[in-house]
Amino acid sequence: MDKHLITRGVQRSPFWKFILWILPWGMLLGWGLYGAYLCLAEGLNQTNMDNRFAFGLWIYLDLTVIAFGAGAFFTGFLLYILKRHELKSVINSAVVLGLICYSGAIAVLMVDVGQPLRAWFTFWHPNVHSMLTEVTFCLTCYLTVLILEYAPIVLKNRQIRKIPSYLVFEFNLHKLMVVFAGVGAFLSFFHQGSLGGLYGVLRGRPFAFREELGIWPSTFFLFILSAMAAGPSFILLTTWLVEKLSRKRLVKHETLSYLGKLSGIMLTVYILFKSIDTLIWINSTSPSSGFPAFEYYDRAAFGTWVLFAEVVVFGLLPALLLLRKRFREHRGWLITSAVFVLAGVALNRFVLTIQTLALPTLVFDEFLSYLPSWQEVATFSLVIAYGVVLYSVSFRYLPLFPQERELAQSY
Amino acid sequence: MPLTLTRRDILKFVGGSIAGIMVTPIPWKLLDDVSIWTQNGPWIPKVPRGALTTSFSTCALCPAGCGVQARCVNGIPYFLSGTRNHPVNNGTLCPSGVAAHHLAYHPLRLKTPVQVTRGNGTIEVRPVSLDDVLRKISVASGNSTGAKGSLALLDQRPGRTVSLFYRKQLARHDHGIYLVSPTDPILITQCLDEMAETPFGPVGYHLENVRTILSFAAPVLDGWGTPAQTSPMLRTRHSSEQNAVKVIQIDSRHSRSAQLADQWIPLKPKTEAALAFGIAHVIIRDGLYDKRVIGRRIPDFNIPGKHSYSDLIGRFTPDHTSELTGVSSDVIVSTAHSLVARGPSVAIGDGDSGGGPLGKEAEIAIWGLNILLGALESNGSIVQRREAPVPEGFSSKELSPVMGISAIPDHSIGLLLIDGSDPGDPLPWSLLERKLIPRQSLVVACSPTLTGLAQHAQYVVPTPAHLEALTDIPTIVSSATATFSISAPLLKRPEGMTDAIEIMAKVFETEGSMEDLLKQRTSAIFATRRGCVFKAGTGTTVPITELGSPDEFWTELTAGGMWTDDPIRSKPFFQFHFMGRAPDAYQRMLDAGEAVSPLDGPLTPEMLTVLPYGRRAEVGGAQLSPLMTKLYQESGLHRSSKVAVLNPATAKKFDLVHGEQGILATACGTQKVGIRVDAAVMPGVIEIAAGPEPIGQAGNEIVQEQNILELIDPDQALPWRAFRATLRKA
Amino acid sequence: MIKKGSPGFWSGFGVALVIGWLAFPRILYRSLEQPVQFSHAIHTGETVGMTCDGCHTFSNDGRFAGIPTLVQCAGCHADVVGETEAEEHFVKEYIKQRREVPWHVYARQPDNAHFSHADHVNVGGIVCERCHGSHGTSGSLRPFEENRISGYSRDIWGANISGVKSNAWEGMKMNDCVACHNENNHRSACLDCHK
Amino acid sequence: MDQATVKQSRYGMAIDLDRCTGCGACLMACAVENNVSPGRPTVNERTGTTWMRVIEVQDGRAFPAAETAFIPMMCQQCEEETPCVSVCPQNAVEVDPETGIVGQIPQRCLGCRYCMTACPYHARYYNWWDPQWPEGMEKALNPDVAPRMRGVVEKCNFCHGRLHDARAKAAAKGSREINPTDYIPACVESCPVQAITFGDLNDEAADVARQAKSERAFRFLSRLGTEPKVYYLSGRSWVQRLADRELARSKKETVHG
Repeated sequence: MDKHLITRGVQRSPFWKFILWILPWGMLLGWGLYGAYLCLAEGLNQTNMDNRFAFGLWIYLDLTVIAFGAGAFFTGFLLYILKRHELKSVINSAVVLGLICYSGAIAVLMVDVGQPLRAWFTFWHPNVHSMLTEVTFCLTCYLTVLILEYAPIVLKNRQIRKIPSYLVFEFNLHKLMVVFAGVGAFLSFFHQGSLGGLYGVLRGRPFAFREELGIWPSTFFLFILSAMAAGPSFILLTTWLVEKLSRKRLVKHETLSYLGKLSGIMLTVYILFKSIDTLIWINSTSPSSGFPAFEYYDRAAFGTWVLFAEVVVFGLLPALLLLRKRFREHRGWLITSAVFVLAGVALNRFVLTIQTLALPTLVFDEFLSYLPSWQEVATFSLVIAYGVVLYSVSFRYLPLFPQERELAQSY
Repeated sequence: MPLTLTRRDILKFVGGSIAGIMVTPIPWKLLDDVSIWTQNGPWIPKVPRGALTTSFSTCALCPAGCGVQARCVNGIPYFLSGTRNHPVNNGTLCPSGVAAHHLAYHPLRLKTPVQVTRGNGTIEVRPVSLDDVLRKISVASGNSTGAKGSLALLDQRPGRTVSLFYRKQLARHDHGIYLVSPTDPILITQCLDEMAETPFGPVGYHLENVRTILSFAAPVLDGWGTPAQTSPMLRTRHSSEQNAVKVIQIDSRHSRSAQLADQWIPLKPKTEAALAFGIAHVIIRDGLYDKRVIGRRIPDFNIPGKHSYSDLIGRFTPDHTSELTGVSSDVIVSTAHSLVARGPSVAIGDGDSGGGPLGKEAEIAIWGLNILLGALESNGSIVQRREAPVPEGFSSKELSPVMGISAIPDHSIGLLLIDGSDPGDPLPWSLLERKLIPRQSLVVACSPTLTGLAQHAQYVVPTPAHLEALTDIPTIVSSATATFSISAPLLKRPEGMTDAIEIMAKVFETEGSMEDLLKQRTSAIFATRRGCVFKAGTGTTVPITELGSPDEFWTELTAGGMWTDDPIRSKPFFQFHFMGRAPDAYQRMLDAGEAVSPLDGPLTPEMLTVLPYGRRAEVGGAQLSPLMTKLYQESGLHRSSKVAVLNPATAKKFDLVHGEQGILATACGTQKVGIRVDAAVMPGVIEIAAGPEPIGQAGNEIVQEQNILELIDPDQALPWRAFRATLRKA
Repeated sequence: MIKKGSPGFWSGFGVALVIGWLAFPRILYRSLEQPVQFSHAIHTGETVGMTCDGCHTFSNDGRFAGIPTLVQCAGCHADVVGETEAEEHFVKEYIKQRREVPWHVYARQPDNAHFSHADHVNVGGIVCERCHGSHGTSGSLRPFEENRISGYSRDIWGANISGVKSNAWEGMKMNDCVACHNENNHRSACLDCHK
Repeated sequence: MDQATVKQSRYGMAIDLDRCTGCGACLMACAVENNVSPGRPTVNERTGTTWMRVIEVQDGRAFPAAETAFIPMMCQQCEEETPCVSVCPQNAVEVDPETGIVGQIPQRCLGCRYCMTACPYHARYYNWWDPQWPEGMEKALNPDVAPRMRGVVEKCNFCHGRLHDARAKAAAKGSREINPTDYIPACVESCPVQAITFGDLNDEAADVARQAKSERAFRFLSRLGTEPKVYYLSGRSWVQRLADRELARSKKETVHG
């Protein structure tokens, strides 16, 4: 039915199967739209956020998703600037993932702010000292870059290629890829960092506050490093997942192994700096503002095990596994390690966003709990559903994995 | 040029338009205007614009009668503060008073007379005409002569001039009953009439002389006295000032006064009489009293061979008292000593409004303590005071007597009229209900809002809201002299509001107007040429003789002024027979002293003791601004009537968890409450607020108020300050 | 790709310009007639000789009374004193019925802006004309133009839809206030003017 | 005319916790003065709006020894590194250099709530619902304060509307200097025990400046280095130890609210 749209030389499942796959996601999308509509029309009283838990599920997942989406800029940077051609086979997929993560995060942010119609004030009256200004500028700029990076992939569609002027356009865009990759890396560097800075600058929240290195708190750099560790793992994991779901080989194992190695190296560096940072924070930063650090881990649910899990179980362990070729060559270990990397980064974002707000500041404050409402969950599932649909469509009609044809023929 | 439009042409046209639009003001101006729309949209209320003025009146929310200064815009008050130098409040207001100008906008405000039907948890109202209501009353009134029962008028704010009017009319009625909520000041008056050789008259307090106050559950630092009396005491708390007033609060509850007092003595609920006897025991045992005073004042102090006061007191040794009250004998002894050492001292017994009165016997016990402490002597702080002069025709002979609820036989009232226009102390509906003739009685309430007892009436006639109505403020209980002030309207009353006096006048087939009545009263006061007048406009006080005419006096009073009587200089001689008069007095007092606290009660061990409480201005009806949600739901500073507060150990014992829901049950019903733990609360008790919740925004349905007082068992109700109930997980 | 000189493109472009610059302002603003026609010129002119602060007064606390209330007008206009139809209408419909005139105020700022005339006139020494132009000598009241979206008077944005201002009194948006404050080194905290 | 002639003030408060009785008059006066709307039926302590909140705190001892203190808590008007100012992406929060007051402009705010996470005093409130008043009550709103809208943050600004009034009053006399008695926030005015002192901390003669230097004075979380301009006074050591966690730990008893 849609054969004429599918990339030449690859096999895609029949159209009805594709629709069957999309349908549940479409329904999730609808539910999500309804949740988001409620939040916009009735106000954020639809959520379980409150004055004390002013940031909730959305900010946590935004931070996580953007860290996962870092694969787009990191692979782009490695491929186009550092010429690591191993990554050519996943770059298109990385771009789509990046686009999904970033556009989804921005969409959720628009629901999250109380006055989306005034959001443009940030551009007109920016406060250059605010991490959020930095985030907003970089996110929107980088989203534009991602769209420009996505455009040539769209233009590669069999039917669109038929229009000669588009072909020329695509070719021209391709020549500019180096520029986009450069700009993307630059922007990403800043907003990944700023997202870390978002909490690191909170002087009033000593659990999150970190000393400044230059003009940025240390979390600025830790976020960049951890995002660079998570990005390749996310591409690795999604590629593997798509292979499983489509029952096809899409990339060579060397590529996946290489991604794992990248992740491992970045994670090692990250964990090293994270450990140093944590020690400084426990022994100096936090106590000097009147907050004994061990008090943070007084609560059973948020004991020191959280810190241990973040640094050792989901940090050191996968880093060591990924650094060893033996484990990388083994699919099972590779995938497990990637999952651990992502879990570690997600846990880090969770600790920084949710635990920071749950912990008391004033002596007579209580430790707070918060459970998102269904509207919050729905709004976020909107992003997930949108991501799956966009990725599925892209995978079906666009050449996301250049090696696929080659691998299919070699069968 | 051929006129064929291709798809590409249209696309180009659209492209051109988009490019063109970008260089017109459309997108940019719209972006700007839409943001302005989000700042000023029609859903955001507009602030009033207009002339600013200042007016004065008197707050009628509670019996204190604070002077109010209102900043108004377009004549409508928008910010209230206390009138400077006002003898009652000296520039201060309580939180209810600060927001009192909102009561006219209460979401449950009635616009027309209504018929009320109580459904399952909700209330339905049907507008009716005033004539309909009057017709119903007239039929019921006809019935309520003779066998069909009596006509009772419940006055929720006794002591006003209009109260005199009611009593006068009821006195003329064959089966008329003037009913009030039971309060300790009324009980004290009754006791004194029973015990004194010659009538003592109203009791006044001269707290300026006092260095130690022994408060028996009275909210002395939280609404019992006037702000002008309590603010100086509160300002010197925690200071090392020698002459600062020391407050010892005897209270089963960790009440606000208990929190603020210099010393809190928690005792088992309902054992105040025993503790008063116990302290008196130590004073007598250790010879800490002036023997001449006792000889003069208490004829039955020691009568050999007969029951005497010292006999009675003799039984309450510190150890025995300690057993009864749970207060350690050391504390009893040291309290007695410090009361004498740090004199002058006074004991005040006056249960808080929601908790209800301490009871007659406890008041007698406390009165005995005051005699021992010399509080009734010439330098003491308990004084006699006059009532504010009344117009001719309102002498006590011509008035119907004041009746408590317990004096009324069950199933005897055929027509119950409730004047709830100025709510005061509560009267649990369960007590009231059983006095009505089942299924044949009519209950009509006059109230500005559908709250409090009005929710139980069959018909409600709307009265003007606070600051719309003209009413007077009788003397507050803690005052040393008689006072009188008028709460004059600051707001125009809406159409359809009727003063309660007009309804009652129609019932009694007579004429009645609030303004005429109050003018008569002010003229009567003016005629004595006694006392002085506070002028709100200037903040000064002048002798009444400086005013030229009753009209001038009226003008001052309606502009936030206040009249204060001269103090009575000489103290006439008084004697009190503790055992005399009533033959069973000794036994009654002994029983009261030996009474077992509900905390030690014989009932099943899973029973807890409920201690209801509530502020006078708040519990009697919804005198709560919609904005009071700030104090209740939004900050937890005032606890909601849906929250039960327990000691953590008690909660643990009964498997109740802080923050969860529980079901509170007595033989009379169940209520859902939130559970809260507080380490300062006495183990074994539940503290729970009586009275309404503030309503910030009314929903589509009128919800029935949940009031803890509705769980009181009418069989063993009085006093209701502590009763037993079970609390389990919801 | 769009070729330059393509007639389709430029006709779209042209239509957009016409709509944006000519039609849009007319659609955006709603024109409302004032309830009473008032001539500042007659009142301030030689025959009557009143001054601005004769009617637009300050109270002791520095509040500006704005447009005079009926009481002030009734001082002279208790009955018809002139010959105009507008005055007759005013006396009949408002004075006699003691009904305040629901003026549409050209210079009205939104609730969130605090503007103290006392500060600007008494302390700053600014003349009325600086912000109100020649309104004080106008012979009649022009229609009030209300922005359909924001509800603001057109005077706030200024007569020219492009936002270009040719006179000092044109435009009363925040930017205009800020520009003057910056120029003269006056208070410039947000809360100085926002309430 | 120019700024140089204008006095630089640092408005601040000193709240005597040994006097505060927890009556809540300040809280109500604040809500009335600043046109804060009544709560919705489902509102609670975490979703409500109270620019000033009185917090009941106990010393942690059990019945019957427990001692209580009441802590009126509002925006602490941090002077240095003001946590909420630097985080706002669109300059909706600023410290007025002339008064030291931390201003929040709801009309500029986009409702991201970043400032709320930044504030260690939880003194910022978000409008989760459309502010609504019962019918007719909008006629009784304070004309000097603009109502806010859903989806924006608001907080205490030391009753800035009253500063406008005081300035207008001064301007009526042709002066730029306000009379200090003309500018008193609603909570200060309404406190029945005069527990709150307000004034210019730069003015050596002002009561508030004297009290801020008293040995009973302390500030909450002062070690964060944000230099709040709201001082608290208490002679009770357990109350003073509430200032920060390090201090609170110095005594065995745990303290909870």
